[in-house]
Amino acid sequence: MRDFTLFIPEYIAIAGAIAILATELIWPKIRKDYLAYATAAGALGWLVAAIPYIGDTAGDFEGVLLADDFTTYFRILAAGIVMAIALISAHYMRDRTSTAGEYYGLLLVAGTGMVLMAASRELLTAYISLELLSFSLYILVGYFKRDRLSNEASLKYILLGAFSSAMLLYGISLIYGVTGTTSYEGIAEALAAREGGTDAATVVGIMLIVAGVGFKVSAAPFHMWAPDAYQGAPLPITAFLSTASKAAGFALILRLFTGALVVDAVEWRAVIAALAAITMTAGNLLAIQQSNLKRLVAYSSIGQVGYMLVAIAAIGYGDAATAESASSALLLHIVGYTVSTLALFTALTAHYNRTGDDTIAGLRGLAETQPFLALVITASLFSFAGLPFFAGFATKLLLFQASTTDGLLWLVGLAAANSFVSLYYYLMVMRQMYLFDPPEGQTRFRPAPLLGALAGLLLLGVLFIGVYPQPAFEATDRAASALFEVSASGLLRLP
Amino acid sequence: MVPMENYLVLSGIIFSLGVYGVLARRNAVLVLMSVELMLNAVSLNFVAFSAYRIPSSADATGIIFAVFVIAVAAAEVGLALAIVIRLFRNRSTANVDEAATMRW
Amino acid sequence: MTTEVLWWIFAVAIVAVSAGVVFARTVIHSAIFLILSLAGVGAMYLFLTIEFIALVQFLIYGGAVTVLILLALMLTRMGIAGRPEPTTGVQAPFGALVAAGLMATLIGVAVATAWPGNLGDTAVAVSIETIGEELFEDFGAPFMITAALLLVAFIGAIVIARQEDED
Amino acid sequence: MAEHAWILAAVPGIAFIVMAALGRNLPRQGDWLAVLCATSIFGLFFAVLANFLNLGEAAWPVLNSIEWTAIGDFHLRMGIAVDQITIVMLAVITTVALMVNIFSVGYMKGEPRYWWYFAVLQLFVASMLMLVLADNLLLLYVAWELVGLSSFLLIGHYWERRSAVEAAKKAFITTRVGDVGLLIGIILFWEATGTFNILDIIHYVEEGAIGDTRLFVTMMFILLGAMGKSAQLPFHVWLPDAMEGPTPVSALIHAATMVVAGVYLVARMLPVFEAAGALDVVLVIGLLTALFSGVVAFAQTDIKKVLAYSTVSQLGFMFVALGAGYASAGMFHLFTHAFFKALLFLGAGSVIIGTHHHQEMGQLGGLWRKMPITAGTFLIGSLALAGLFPLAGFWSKDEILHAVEGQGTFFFFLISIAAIMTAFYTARLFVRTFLGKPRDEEVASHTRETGPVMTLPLVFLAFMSIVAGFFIFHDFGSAFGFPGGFSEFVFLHYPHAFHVDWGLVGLSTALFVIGTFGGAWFYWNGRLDRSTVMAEWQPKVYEMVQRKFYFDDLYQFLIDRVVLGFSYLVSWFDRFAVNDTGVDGSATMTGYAGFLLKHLQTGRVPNYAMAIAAGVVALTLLSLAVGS
Repeated sequence: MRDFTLFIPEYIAIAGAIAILATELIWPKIRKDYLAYATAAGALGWLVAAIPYIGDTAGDFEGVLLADDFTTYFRILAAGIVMAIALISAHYMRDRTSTAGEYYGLLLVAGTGMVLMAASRELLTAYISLELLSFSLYILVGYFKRDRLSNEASLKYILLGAFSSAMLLYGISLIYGVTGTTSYEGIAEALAAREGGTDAATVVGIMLIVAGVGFKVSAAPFHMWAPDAYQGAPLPITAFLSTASKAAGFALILRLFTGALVVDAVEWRAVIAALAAITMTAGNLLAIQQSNLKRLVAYSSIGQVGYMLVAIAAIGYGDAATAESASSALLLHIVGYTVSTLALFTALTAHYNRTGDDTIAGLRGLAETQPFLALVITASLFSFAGLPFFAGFATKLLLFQASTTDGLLWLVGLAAANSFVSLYYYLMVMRQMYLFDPPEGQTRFRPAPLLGALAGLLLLGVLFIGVYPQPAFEATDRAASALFEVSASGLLRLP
Repeated sequence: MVPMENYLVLSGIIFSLGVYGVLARRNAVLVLMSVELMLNAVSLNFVAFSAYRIPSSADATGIIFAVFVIAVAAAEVGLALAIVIRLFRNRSTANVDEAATMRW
Repeated sequence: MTTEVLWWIFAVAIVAVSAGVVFARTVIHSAIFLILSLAGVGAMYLFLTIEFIALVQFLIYGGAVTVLILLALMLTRMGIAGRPEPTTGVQAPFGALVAAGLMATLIGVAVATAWPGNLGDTAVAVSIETIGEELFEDFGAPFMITAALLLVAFIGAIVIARQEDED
Repeated sequence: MAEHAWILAAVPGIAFIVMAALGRNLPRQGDWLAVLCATSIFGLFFAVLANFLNLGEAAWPVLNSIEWTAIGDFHLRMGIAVDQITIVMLAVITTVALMVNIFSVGYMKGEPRYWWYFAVLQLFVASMLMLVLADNLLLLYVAWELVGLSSFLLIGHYWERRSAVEAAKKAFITTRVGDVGLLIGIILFWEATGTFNILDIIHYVEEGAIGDTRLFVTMMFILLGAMGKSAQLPFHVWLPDAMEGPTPVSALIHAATMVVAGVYLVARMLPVFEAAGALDVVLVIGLLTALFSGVVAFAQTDIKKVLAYSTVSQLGFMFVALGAGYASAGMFHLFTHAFFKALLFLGAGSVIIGTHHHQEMGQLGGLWRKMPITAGTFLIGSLALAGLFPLAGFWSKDEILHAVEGQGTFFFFLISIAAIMTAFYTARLFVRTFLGKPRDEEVASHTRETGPVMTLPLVFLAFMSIVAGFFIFHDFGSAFGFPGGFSEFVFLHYPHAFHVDWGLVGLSTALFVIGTFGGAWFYWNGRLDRSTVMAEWQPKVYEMVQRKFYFDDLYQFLIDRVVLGFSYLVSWFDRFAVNDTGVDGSATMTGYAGFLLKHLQTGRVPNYAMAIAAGVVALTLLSLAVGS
């Protein structure tokens, strides 16, 4: 079926991107923050256009894309992230660049890539969508092209990205060789129908795919690009990397692993569990050593990826019901993590616009000079650490709760211990803000009203999800059950 | 005639050579060329799988995948070279080992 | 029989020039070897009697990509100045080790797996009609996404490489 | 009213929000609001109690919950459960909180961040009440973390002082270790029973829904949490340092309420501990803690430190009672201890204010002339702690002795020793602070009795320290809210109904006499300064005791060297082993001198690519190995 009405929201996003590019081309002297507001408006239109799709019957496009509640979920998430990032960028980019049209256009395109990754039910489409997102990110990371760090970050990102894409593709080719198809259902059917057990080709293929997607979500040991790219990128893009890019990676992983590869769960679940363990431990331990705030966030988000991978491992270890609740909890955790990260970066950007300092020590005495920003930063760090009443507590709790199966108890225990380690470096940051005096000449300041309002809104979101996760959970539950409606279709044969 | 495994082995060798190139060479353009080798191996794999499958006259998925891989590879090279050129303008080097300001 | 011999000659040549890409002492040599390697793989597609993909290979890879690379080499003045620096990094021996491990795995997989639906010795020609139909019917969506992708790469290359007043 | 007991927690919660938001801008910085809030929950408690008693046994425990979230067929309910143990805790918390709030108005006068202090105090009270009201482990855990947070904030109240910051950090980190255990335990329970509800869990366990080994492991994790909060060996290190906080905080949080949360948790889940066969562990830990910190208390020279170690020791007593299987004895000691220890801490606070911030016993002495009310109430508290018949501490210690009797002579002997030590260091504390001649005339000349806002709470708590023990008696308990007496009330139809065992009374009194008079004789000011004698006679032993058996040094070492060292190691591995030794080391070996220095830096693409490629190969090998 070629139903072109399934992706109307994405047309809006792409049209917005083109319109913004064209606007700057026609009117080069336009104030750059207007472009940001236009982007945010476009994203808002995108989000609004997505709302009618909630609960709509799943629409299939040629068997390669699927617009169901899972897709809609990521659609809303992507639109929300792009909107927030555009607003965060407004002053930041205006002060730092003379051309911003491509920047904002690519934000929208990247968001579209994320949605398509979530919608793909076929490897070729998934790969192309992944590259659409990646290409946009390569450019956005290196957007400050004369800035040595930005340029270096983008170089590392694209070289390693291409390298890991090649790995991913080789894995896909092996899976294609074994199953003769690239569609998820087809792969699952072929793997299930296969006689004589798993062959080495499938195993190697899956491992190469794990490496490829592991790179995208920056799971250790494929994570090394992340701290450098995070540090070099423009600050709002760091936020975008740590939210959209990770969410998209997990959207792809969820579709792929619950749809196509679940039949062979025995082959990959131990590996994913090991990756989860390595990732969370490495991320948290390395975070302790950081002095640059962006790198700290990078390592801390690597730690978070470790927690998220626990849910993927649980899909492999549990039965169908566990798999569904683990997916649902993972989606919820992604939302909580996204909102907290955006809140953190809104505050950091407001601080950075003022001081231009992205070291941890640069936050010295923020509680004195700007208590509200300090509060927002504290709340989001508490949320990462999983303290009660903040989003991270509820979502992490449900994540671990849903992932606890007999085979994974050790991993959940390790994750709990890791949360403890993470608190240490979060407290180091808070110490700077609350216990030290501001640097000489630093006086009380007011953040830009826009950033202040956005930070306040996101802070409310963090608290809301933490205190009353029910509405968010219903949404993720709906998305997860859509995911399993597709993949079930009689062949979800879990061990 | 030539069995499919021959193509797969050839592709495996090219791929591994490409991996070696990425790991060993210091020039960013050469790293990219090595990645091209890897992608080339992938295409070969896809086409071989497609050509040797039983209902292959009706199924061209592998070949189409290869076409897309080639297209994306070309685009990737274009973009990456732009970044390398920018690196060269910023630092007068295209050596990936020297583009290491950010570390630990 | 002739085909087989020819195939082996080509295969050995491809491996040799691919090795040339990664082992050559100057970048220009590597680039030339890359052209040869890409052309060789294109010839492999001819062995598989899929002329369409061979054509794509020659045009895009053999033509566009290599020209782009040569252009980049010139712009970064590499191979011209001939600066005497080691072409391989210090981790080359370890890289060789890992690559050898990977090669062993991949070859093992290729040989040991009983590929389902394998025709055995003879490849079947896939008609260009089939390719066209699938490309535009079944894979219409990725085709459109690829269009966006190429546009992004194009814009990105311009944005990043464009000379401006400050340069 | 009992089913709406959540209001008790809501009132201080709202007060906290109001005070945190308005802060300085409130008249008098909001201290009146704090006292008003404490008074109203004190009043509300009696409403809850009356209603609870009216409902009658059949209606206990009183439950009330709402659905918080529903995930598929998983329904998570949040609510409160009011049973007898909760009532006891409510009584303690509301009473002590009221006294401390009133006392603080005097004590904190003119201190920095006056409003913030009172705001956090309300947050603490709210979360502590939530902790004891929670009907499920999840809510309990949330409250558990929140009391930890408020304690952290209050210990670090004077954050200009480095020691206060360090102490706050230490308390936070140490208890967090326990908290992780608690969380893991909760997850394990969830995994086995599918519920967080405490009563349901007890029910499942009694039905044998969890295997033996697993149950034991789970209970060990839960116990870890309880030990962290209740400062049991080896987690006790944070409590003495927590004395860096304002003294009324020490009275409320670090003597009467938060630190007994672990005792409360074990008492609440006692049937599960029993089923798991984990009681012996509790007993041994409690005993070790009681003995160990009793010894350390001898060598302390700071009044508050003595009291802190005494608190640790008394918490050990409570654990001993629980470990012997007598929840009522443990809870009873918790109940009486709350009053006299709060009294002693507030008395110490009164001394500190009266002497203008002197709390080293070496500079005090002879205070009873200058501060008669403080001295008198402190004496009552000390005697109650030491166990003088018929003060509160006597009866609860008697109950514990009775409980341990069944555990064999050895344990009974050890706990008797601990009881003697209690009397001994208490005597030392009182004698050296209040009796004899002032050791420092300079200090003595400035000393004044504190005002009524501080002495009235002392008098009230002294009164409670005298009568609290009588709740153990059937008639007294029935008349004043604990029908049937404390033991009967806490554990309905508990096989052990209280009766006075005169043999034990005699023994107990003997222990008191030995300890108190021994201590008084040993430390009497007119004689030699005995602690110096001790220090000269056995300097090594003395130093060991004074350095608290080197526990703090050990932990400092562990934290400094091991944890950070490990993280450094991993980071070193990342930098040096992966990038430099592995990569550049080969270069050195092949003879490129100077290469190493130039290339010590990493952040290089090939190294990262290497990690990816090596990772792939390793993953493949791993999965092939696992698969075959």
